[in-house]
Amino acid sequence: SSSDDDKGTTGSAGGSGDLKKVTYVTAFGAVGRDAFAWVAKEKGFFKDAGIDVDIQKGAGNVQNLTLIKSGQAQFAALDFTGAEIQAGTGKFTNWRAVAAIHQQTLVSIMTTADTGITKPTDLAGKTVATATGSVSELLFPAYAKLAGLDPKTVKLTGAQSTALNGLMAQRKVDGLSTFLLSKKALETVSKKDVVVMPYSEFLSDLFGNAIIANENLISSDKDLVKKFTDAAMKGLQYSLDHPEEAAAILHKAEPTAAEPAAIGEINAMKPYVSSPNGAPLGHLDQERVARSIAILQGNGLMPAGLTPEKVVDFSFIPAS
Amino acid sequence: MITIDAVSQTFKGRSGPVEAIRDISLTIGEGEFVTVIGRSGCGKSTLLRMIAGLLKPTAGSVTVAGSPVREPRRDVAMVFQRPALLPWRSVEDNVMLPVEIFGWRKSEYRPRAEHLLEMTGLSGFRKRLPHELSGGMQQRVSLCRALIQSPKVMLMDEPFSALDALTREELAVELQRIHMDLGTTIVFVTHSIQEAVLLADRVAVLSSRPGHLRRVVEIPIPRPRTFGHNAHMEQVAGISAELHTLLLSDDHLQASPQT
Amino acid sequence: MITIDAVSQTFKGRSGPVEAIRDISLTIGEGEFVTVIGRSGCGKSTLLRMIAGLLKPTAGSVTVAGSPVREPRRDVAMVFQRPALLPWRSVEDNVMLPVEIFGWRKSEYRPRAEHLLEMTGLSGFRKRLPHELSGGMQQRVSLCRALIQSPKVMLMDEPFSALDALTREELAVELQRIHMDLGTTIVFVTHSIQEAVLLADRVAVLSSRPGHLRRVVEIPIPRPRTFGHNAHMEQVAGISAELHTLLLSDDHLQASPQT
Amino acid sequence: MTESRVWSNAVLPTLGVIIAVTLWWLATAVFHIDPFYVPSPADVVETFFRTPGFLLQESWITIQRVLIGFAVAVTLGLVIAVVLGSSRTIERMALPVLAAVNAIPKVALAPLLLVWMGFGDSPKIVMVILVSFFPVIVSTMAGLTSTPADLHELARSLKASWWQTFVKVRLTWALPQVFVGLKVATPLAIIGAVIGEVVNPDHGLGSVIAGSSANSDTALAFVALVLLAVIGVVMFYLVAGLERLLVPWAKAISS
Amino acid sequence: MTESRVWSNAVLPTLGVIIAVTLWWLATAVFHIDPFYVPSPADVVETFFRTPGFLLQESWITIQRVLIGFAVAVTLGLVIAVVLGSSRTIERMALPVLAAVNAIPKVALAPLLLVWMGFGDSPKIVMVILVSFFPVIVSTMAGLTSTPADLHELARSLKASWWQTFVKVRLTWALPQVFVGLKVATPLAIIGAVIGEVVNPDHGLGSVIAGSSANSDTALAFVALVLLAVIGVVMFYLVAGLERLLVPWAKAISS
Ligand SMILES: Nc1ncnc2c1ncn2[C@@H]1O[C@H](COP(=O)(O)OP(=O)(O)OP(=O)(O)O)[C@@H](O)[C@H]1O
Ligand SMILES: Nc1ncnc2c1ncn2[C@@H]1O[C@H](COP(=O)(O)OP(=O)(O)OP(=O)(O)O)[C@@H](O)[C@H]1O
Ligand SMILES: [Mg+2]
Ligand SMILES: [Mg+2]
Repeated sequence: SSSDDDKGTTGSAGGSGDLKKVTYVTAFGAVGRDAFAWVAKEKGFFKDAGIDVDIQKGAGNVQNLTLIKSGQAQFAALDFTGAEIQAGTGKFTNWRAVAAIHQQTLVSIMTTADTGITKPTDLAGKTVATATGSVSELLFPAYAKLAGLDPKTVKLTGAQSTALNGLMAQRKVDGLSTFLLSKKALETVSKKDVVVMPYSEFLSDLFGNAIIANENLISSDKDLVKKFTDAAMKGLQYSLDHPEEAAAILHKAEPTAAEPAAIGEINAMKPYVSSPNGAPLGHLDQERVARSIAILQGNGLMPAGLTPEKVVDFSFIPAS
Repeated sequence: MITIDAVSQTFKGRSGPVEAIRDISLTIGEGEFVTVIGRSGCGKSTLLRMIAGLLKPTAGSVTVAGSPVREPRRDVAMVFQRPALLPWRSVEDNVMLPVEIFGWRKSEYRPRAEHLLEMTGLSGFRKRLPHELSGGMQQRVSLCRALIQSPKVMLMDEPFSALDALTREELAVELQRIHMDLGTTIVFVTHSIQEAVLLADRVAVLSSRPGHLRRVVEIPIPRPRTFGHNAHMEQVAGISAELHTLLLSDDHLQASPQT
Repeated sequence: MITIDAVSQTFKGRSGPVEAIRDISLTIGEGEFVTVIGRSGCGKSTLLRMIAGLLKPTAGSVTVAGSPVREPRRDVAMVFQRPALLPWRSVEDNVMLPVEIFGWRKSEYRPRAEHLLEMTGLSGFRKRLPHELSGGMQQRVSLCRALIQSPKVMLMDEPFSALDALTREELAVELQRIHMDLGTTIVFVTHSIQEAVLLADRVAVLSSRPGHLRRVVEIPIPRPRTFGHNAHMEQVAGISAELHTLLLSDDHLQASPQT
Repeated sequence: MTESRVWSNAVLPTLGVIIAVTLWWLATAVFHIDPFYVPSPADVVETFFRTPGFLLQESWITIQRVLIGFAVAVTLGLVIAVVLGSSRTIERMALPVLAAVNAIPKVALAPLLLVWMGFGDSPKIVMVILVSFFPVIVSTMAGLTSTPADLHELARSLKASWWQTFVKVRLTWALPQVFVGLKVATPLAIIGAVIGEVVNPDHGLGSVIAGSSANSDTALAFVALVLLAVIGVVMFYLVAGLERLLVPWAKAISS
Repeated sequence: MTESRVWSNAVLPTLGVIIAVTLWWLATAVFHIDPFYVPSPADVVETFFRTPGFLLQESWITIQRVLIGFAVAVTLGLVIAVVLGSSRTIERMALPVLAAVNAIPKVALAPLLLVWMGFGDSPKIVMVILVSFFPVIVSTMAGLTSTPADLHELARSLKASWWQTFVKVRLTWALPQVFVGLKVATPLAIIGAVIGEVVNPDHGLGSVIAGSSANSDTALAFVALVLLAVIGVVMFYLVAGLERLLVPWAKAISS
């Protein structure tokens, strides 16, 4: 790829003393799905690109968008669907996605086998816990309708995301609407088989996590954004190729991150990372983005008017 | 009634011990009126607190009514050197405190409280809080609080110190009446030699710190005695002079807290 | 030195007003020693607090050294009826408090503090905290605290009330010496008629509440006077009797706080 | 007299609040603060009047939880303080444990409460209690051990029972300090309720905050915060008023 | 004498802690509580010894933030209390505003702090300050207004300046109550640091908690909580020790 050239130019130009400092915020804490950032750093991908990255652990979409908006961070990972809604409702507009991490949304319904729930329609009359205001909650009606379930028959209960697995394991609720990557954790907690019903079965045009950058940075230092994105994608690829090493790197940088869990997560997200049409890592298909916006608008989650260009800077997207 | 047997008291202060009382023995009969005099800091209050069971002697023992004193007794009332009034209780309620604590019937004792307040010239201040009173008035409230208990033994630590000469005389009359009517045993600390003589059956003279019993003087004036400025002039003058010399024969005010 | 001009004081209590002082006028010359006697609760402390500038008269005015009193002055020292010692300061530091507050040089006054403590028999207790002292010892500390100020005017509210007869006499001698040496103007509240007579140039007799000036009695005993039990026997006896009658001629202890 | 009381009890506090709001307003205007970060008072008022009924209803739910929890916390705090105050041995043994429990961030326990007690009021009320009982204990204990020696000796000389001494002397004497604890605990109780409601946003102002921050509706979040502040002020002054009523003598013997 | 002091100052507290830990252990064992919800003490100890160095390092970071923030909060609280205590007008105006500010859940302000101050120590320290200054104010004010009337009159009669009266009489007298505020504020300071660290989990025990809950590693979260509890106890007793050192007289004049 082209990163080899970049490495040559920046490397010779400045050396390590001249590294550009940027701050990157992970999607949520330090878990397997975000490990690639540490991998890119540890493996020197960022440094080779002439960038010194300060990795901060994120705490969800709103906070990450706020950090980008306020200029405290230049790059962030976040749930792209949620971010689209924020942009569509006019809350946060000064950002653009520069690469997709997950081609499919990771939101899903999860439940334990003992509930007897195996398909979406079984949820009628049941209680489902979800993080308040999360994408899961917002998308649920759209998902339910497509799955042939009347959303009004399901009782959605808000709860802090850290409490979700416990609630399910204790059967305080009949199901969860959350990221499918926590399947393993739920299995551990409940000691039961876990049934996963990904939203992507019915909402196949929605993306999962994406890397975004500050709009101003894109216009002022396009080169930096490009180099950063490329290095990050390199890290992502490396992580997918070497889950154990990625998990080890993550654990070394953030000792609270458990290695087995991280390995599990990296493996679990593999199928969601590669593009359906064989495009390179990070690809954001303009048509799919347009369709995803249409779905969100069609379900009343945001008013009409948002265009793909307002949420994605396609000039960075690795061509298919 | 009260037997003080070789009692000593040494306080363990921050900066070394203070020997307050050394080896005092004294027996006080039932219904007897004993006054205690001695120089300031000689251990009078300490002695009273030991009789009251508020302070354990470091040596020796005190017996009241035949049983050794280990804790305060309800038939022994104490008038403290400082009034120790509860600031949130009115004068009347402060006086009624012992009644409440002893679980006596309040309605029965309220007239008595009123009578005592009248006797001490405080009836107009029944509903006032302590901070609205003068020093002497506070002292009288604390006196009433002890008297309402009609105790068998009354320990009084300079109860008249903040009172003017006339009030002193009036209350001395009352106290003598109570003493004679009820047969109360009274131990009365005072700084007024004249008062000590006029009130007491016997006067106990303590030496300077460490306080020990210098002498016990009998007062042979027959009861009921008259009080007042010129009461029992000659006798009082004679004994007073004797007591005066007794106190004086002590060393000058002592300088060191240690022995 | 001190002019008290038609001063009255009425306290606004929770349950109605208390008229404490009614229309007192008195002029005290420079270097004069005036004692104040009167029954308990008649307003003596209140009068002193008004002279000290701690309490604004509800009517009338007080002038000290030519200027009307609106706030306390540093050349006027007050000995309170209660010792008011700072519980965290040692005896010595309590005595040195005025020196610190006036910004005087401490090293200069420390010998004086020591001298005063010795004079009052407290030198062995220099480093002790107030709660380790007896009532009379605390009172002596508060006395030393006033004396170290070498004030022009000294207002003393029953400063010897908790002291034994001998200590009283010793301190009375000292006080007279200070009064004569330094020409201090002294207003001295006491309950002892004898003390009032022996110390004073004039004795001011207050009536019962509301306190007003019943009489001012000159004491013609020449200075320096001797103190003690039998000092100036005849003169003191005579004047004492007169004062006694004066106090007595008042109504009996009053019952109502209102006028 | 009464005029100056109106002045100091009503006019001055109002003035203080007005000044504070004005400063807030000026800050947003002068520094051109993005209303997304800090909305101006006008935005907040406007947002409030979009759904006043709903907001007041949620406030009322939070208030109820706070009041119930606070009442339990105060009772519990007093009882524990009394028990600790009654025995030096118990105090020495229990105090470090209490201090330890109290230093644990309650937010971290919120998910546990949710799992144990499920949804509804109880986990929120428990959170209120957990957050607010400690100040009551500490201040009550301090108050109970501050009885002047002469009053204590008086009670002893009357051979008052432990309970009598406690009720008639120690507790009354401790009241001014107990009220310090109550004043500190009030705002904590409110915060406790909000924590509980953020963790399981069913109802109440905490759930309004949770919802509005998920929607990045800062103005709504600020409305909730302002309502909480108002509740805080009202409760603080209710406690202060109660103190005036119960401890009038404390002002008299001090300066 | 010394033996009984060792007993009451070391043995009893240790015993209390041991009993508490045993109860915890028994509870997890008897009720068969899933270690996912509440790990047993053994799990916690084991988890600690997996990465002791890391955990102690994070603890140290939290401790530093707490100490700095606490020091600022105490200074600020004292200064504000003194200012409020010096003028009735200011007090009347400022107190409702302070009570209002204090009732606002600080968690809700954490994102704002992040925006303004970015990452790093400052937003955490500010959070510590915000959370812990109020108890210091309330208790100091209560202490400052509790000077006995006769001591105040003494100061007046010596015509002591406001400052002299303040330093030599009022403040010293207030110290026992100031310490009540400090004791209440200590655990709050710790919680404040954790809140700041959870919101922006860069370092410290708060970030350990955030990380472990993202990993559903309850045992690790409990290790962090236990370490926080230990920090809380140590700080509480440091404050209590300081009190003993500075206010020995308070015990003497009370019972
Ligand atoms: N703060 C107050 N509020 C209401 N009444 C007061 C207050 N201070 C004093 N008084 C009243 O004023 C009167 C005079 O009090 P003051 O203390 O001057 O008496 P005193 O002559 O010094 O008495 P004593 O010899 O007992 O000390 C008393 O009746 C008292 O009740
Ligand atoms: N708690 C204490 N700690 C240390 N020393 C004390 C304590 N209480 C009293 N003392 C000392 O004991 C001695 C006697 O005190 P006490 O109060 O009995 O004297 P007193 O005879 O009542 O004096 P006064 O006439 O002045 O009241 C004093 O020297 C005093 O310093
Ligand atoms: Mg005594
Ligand atoms: Mg007086």
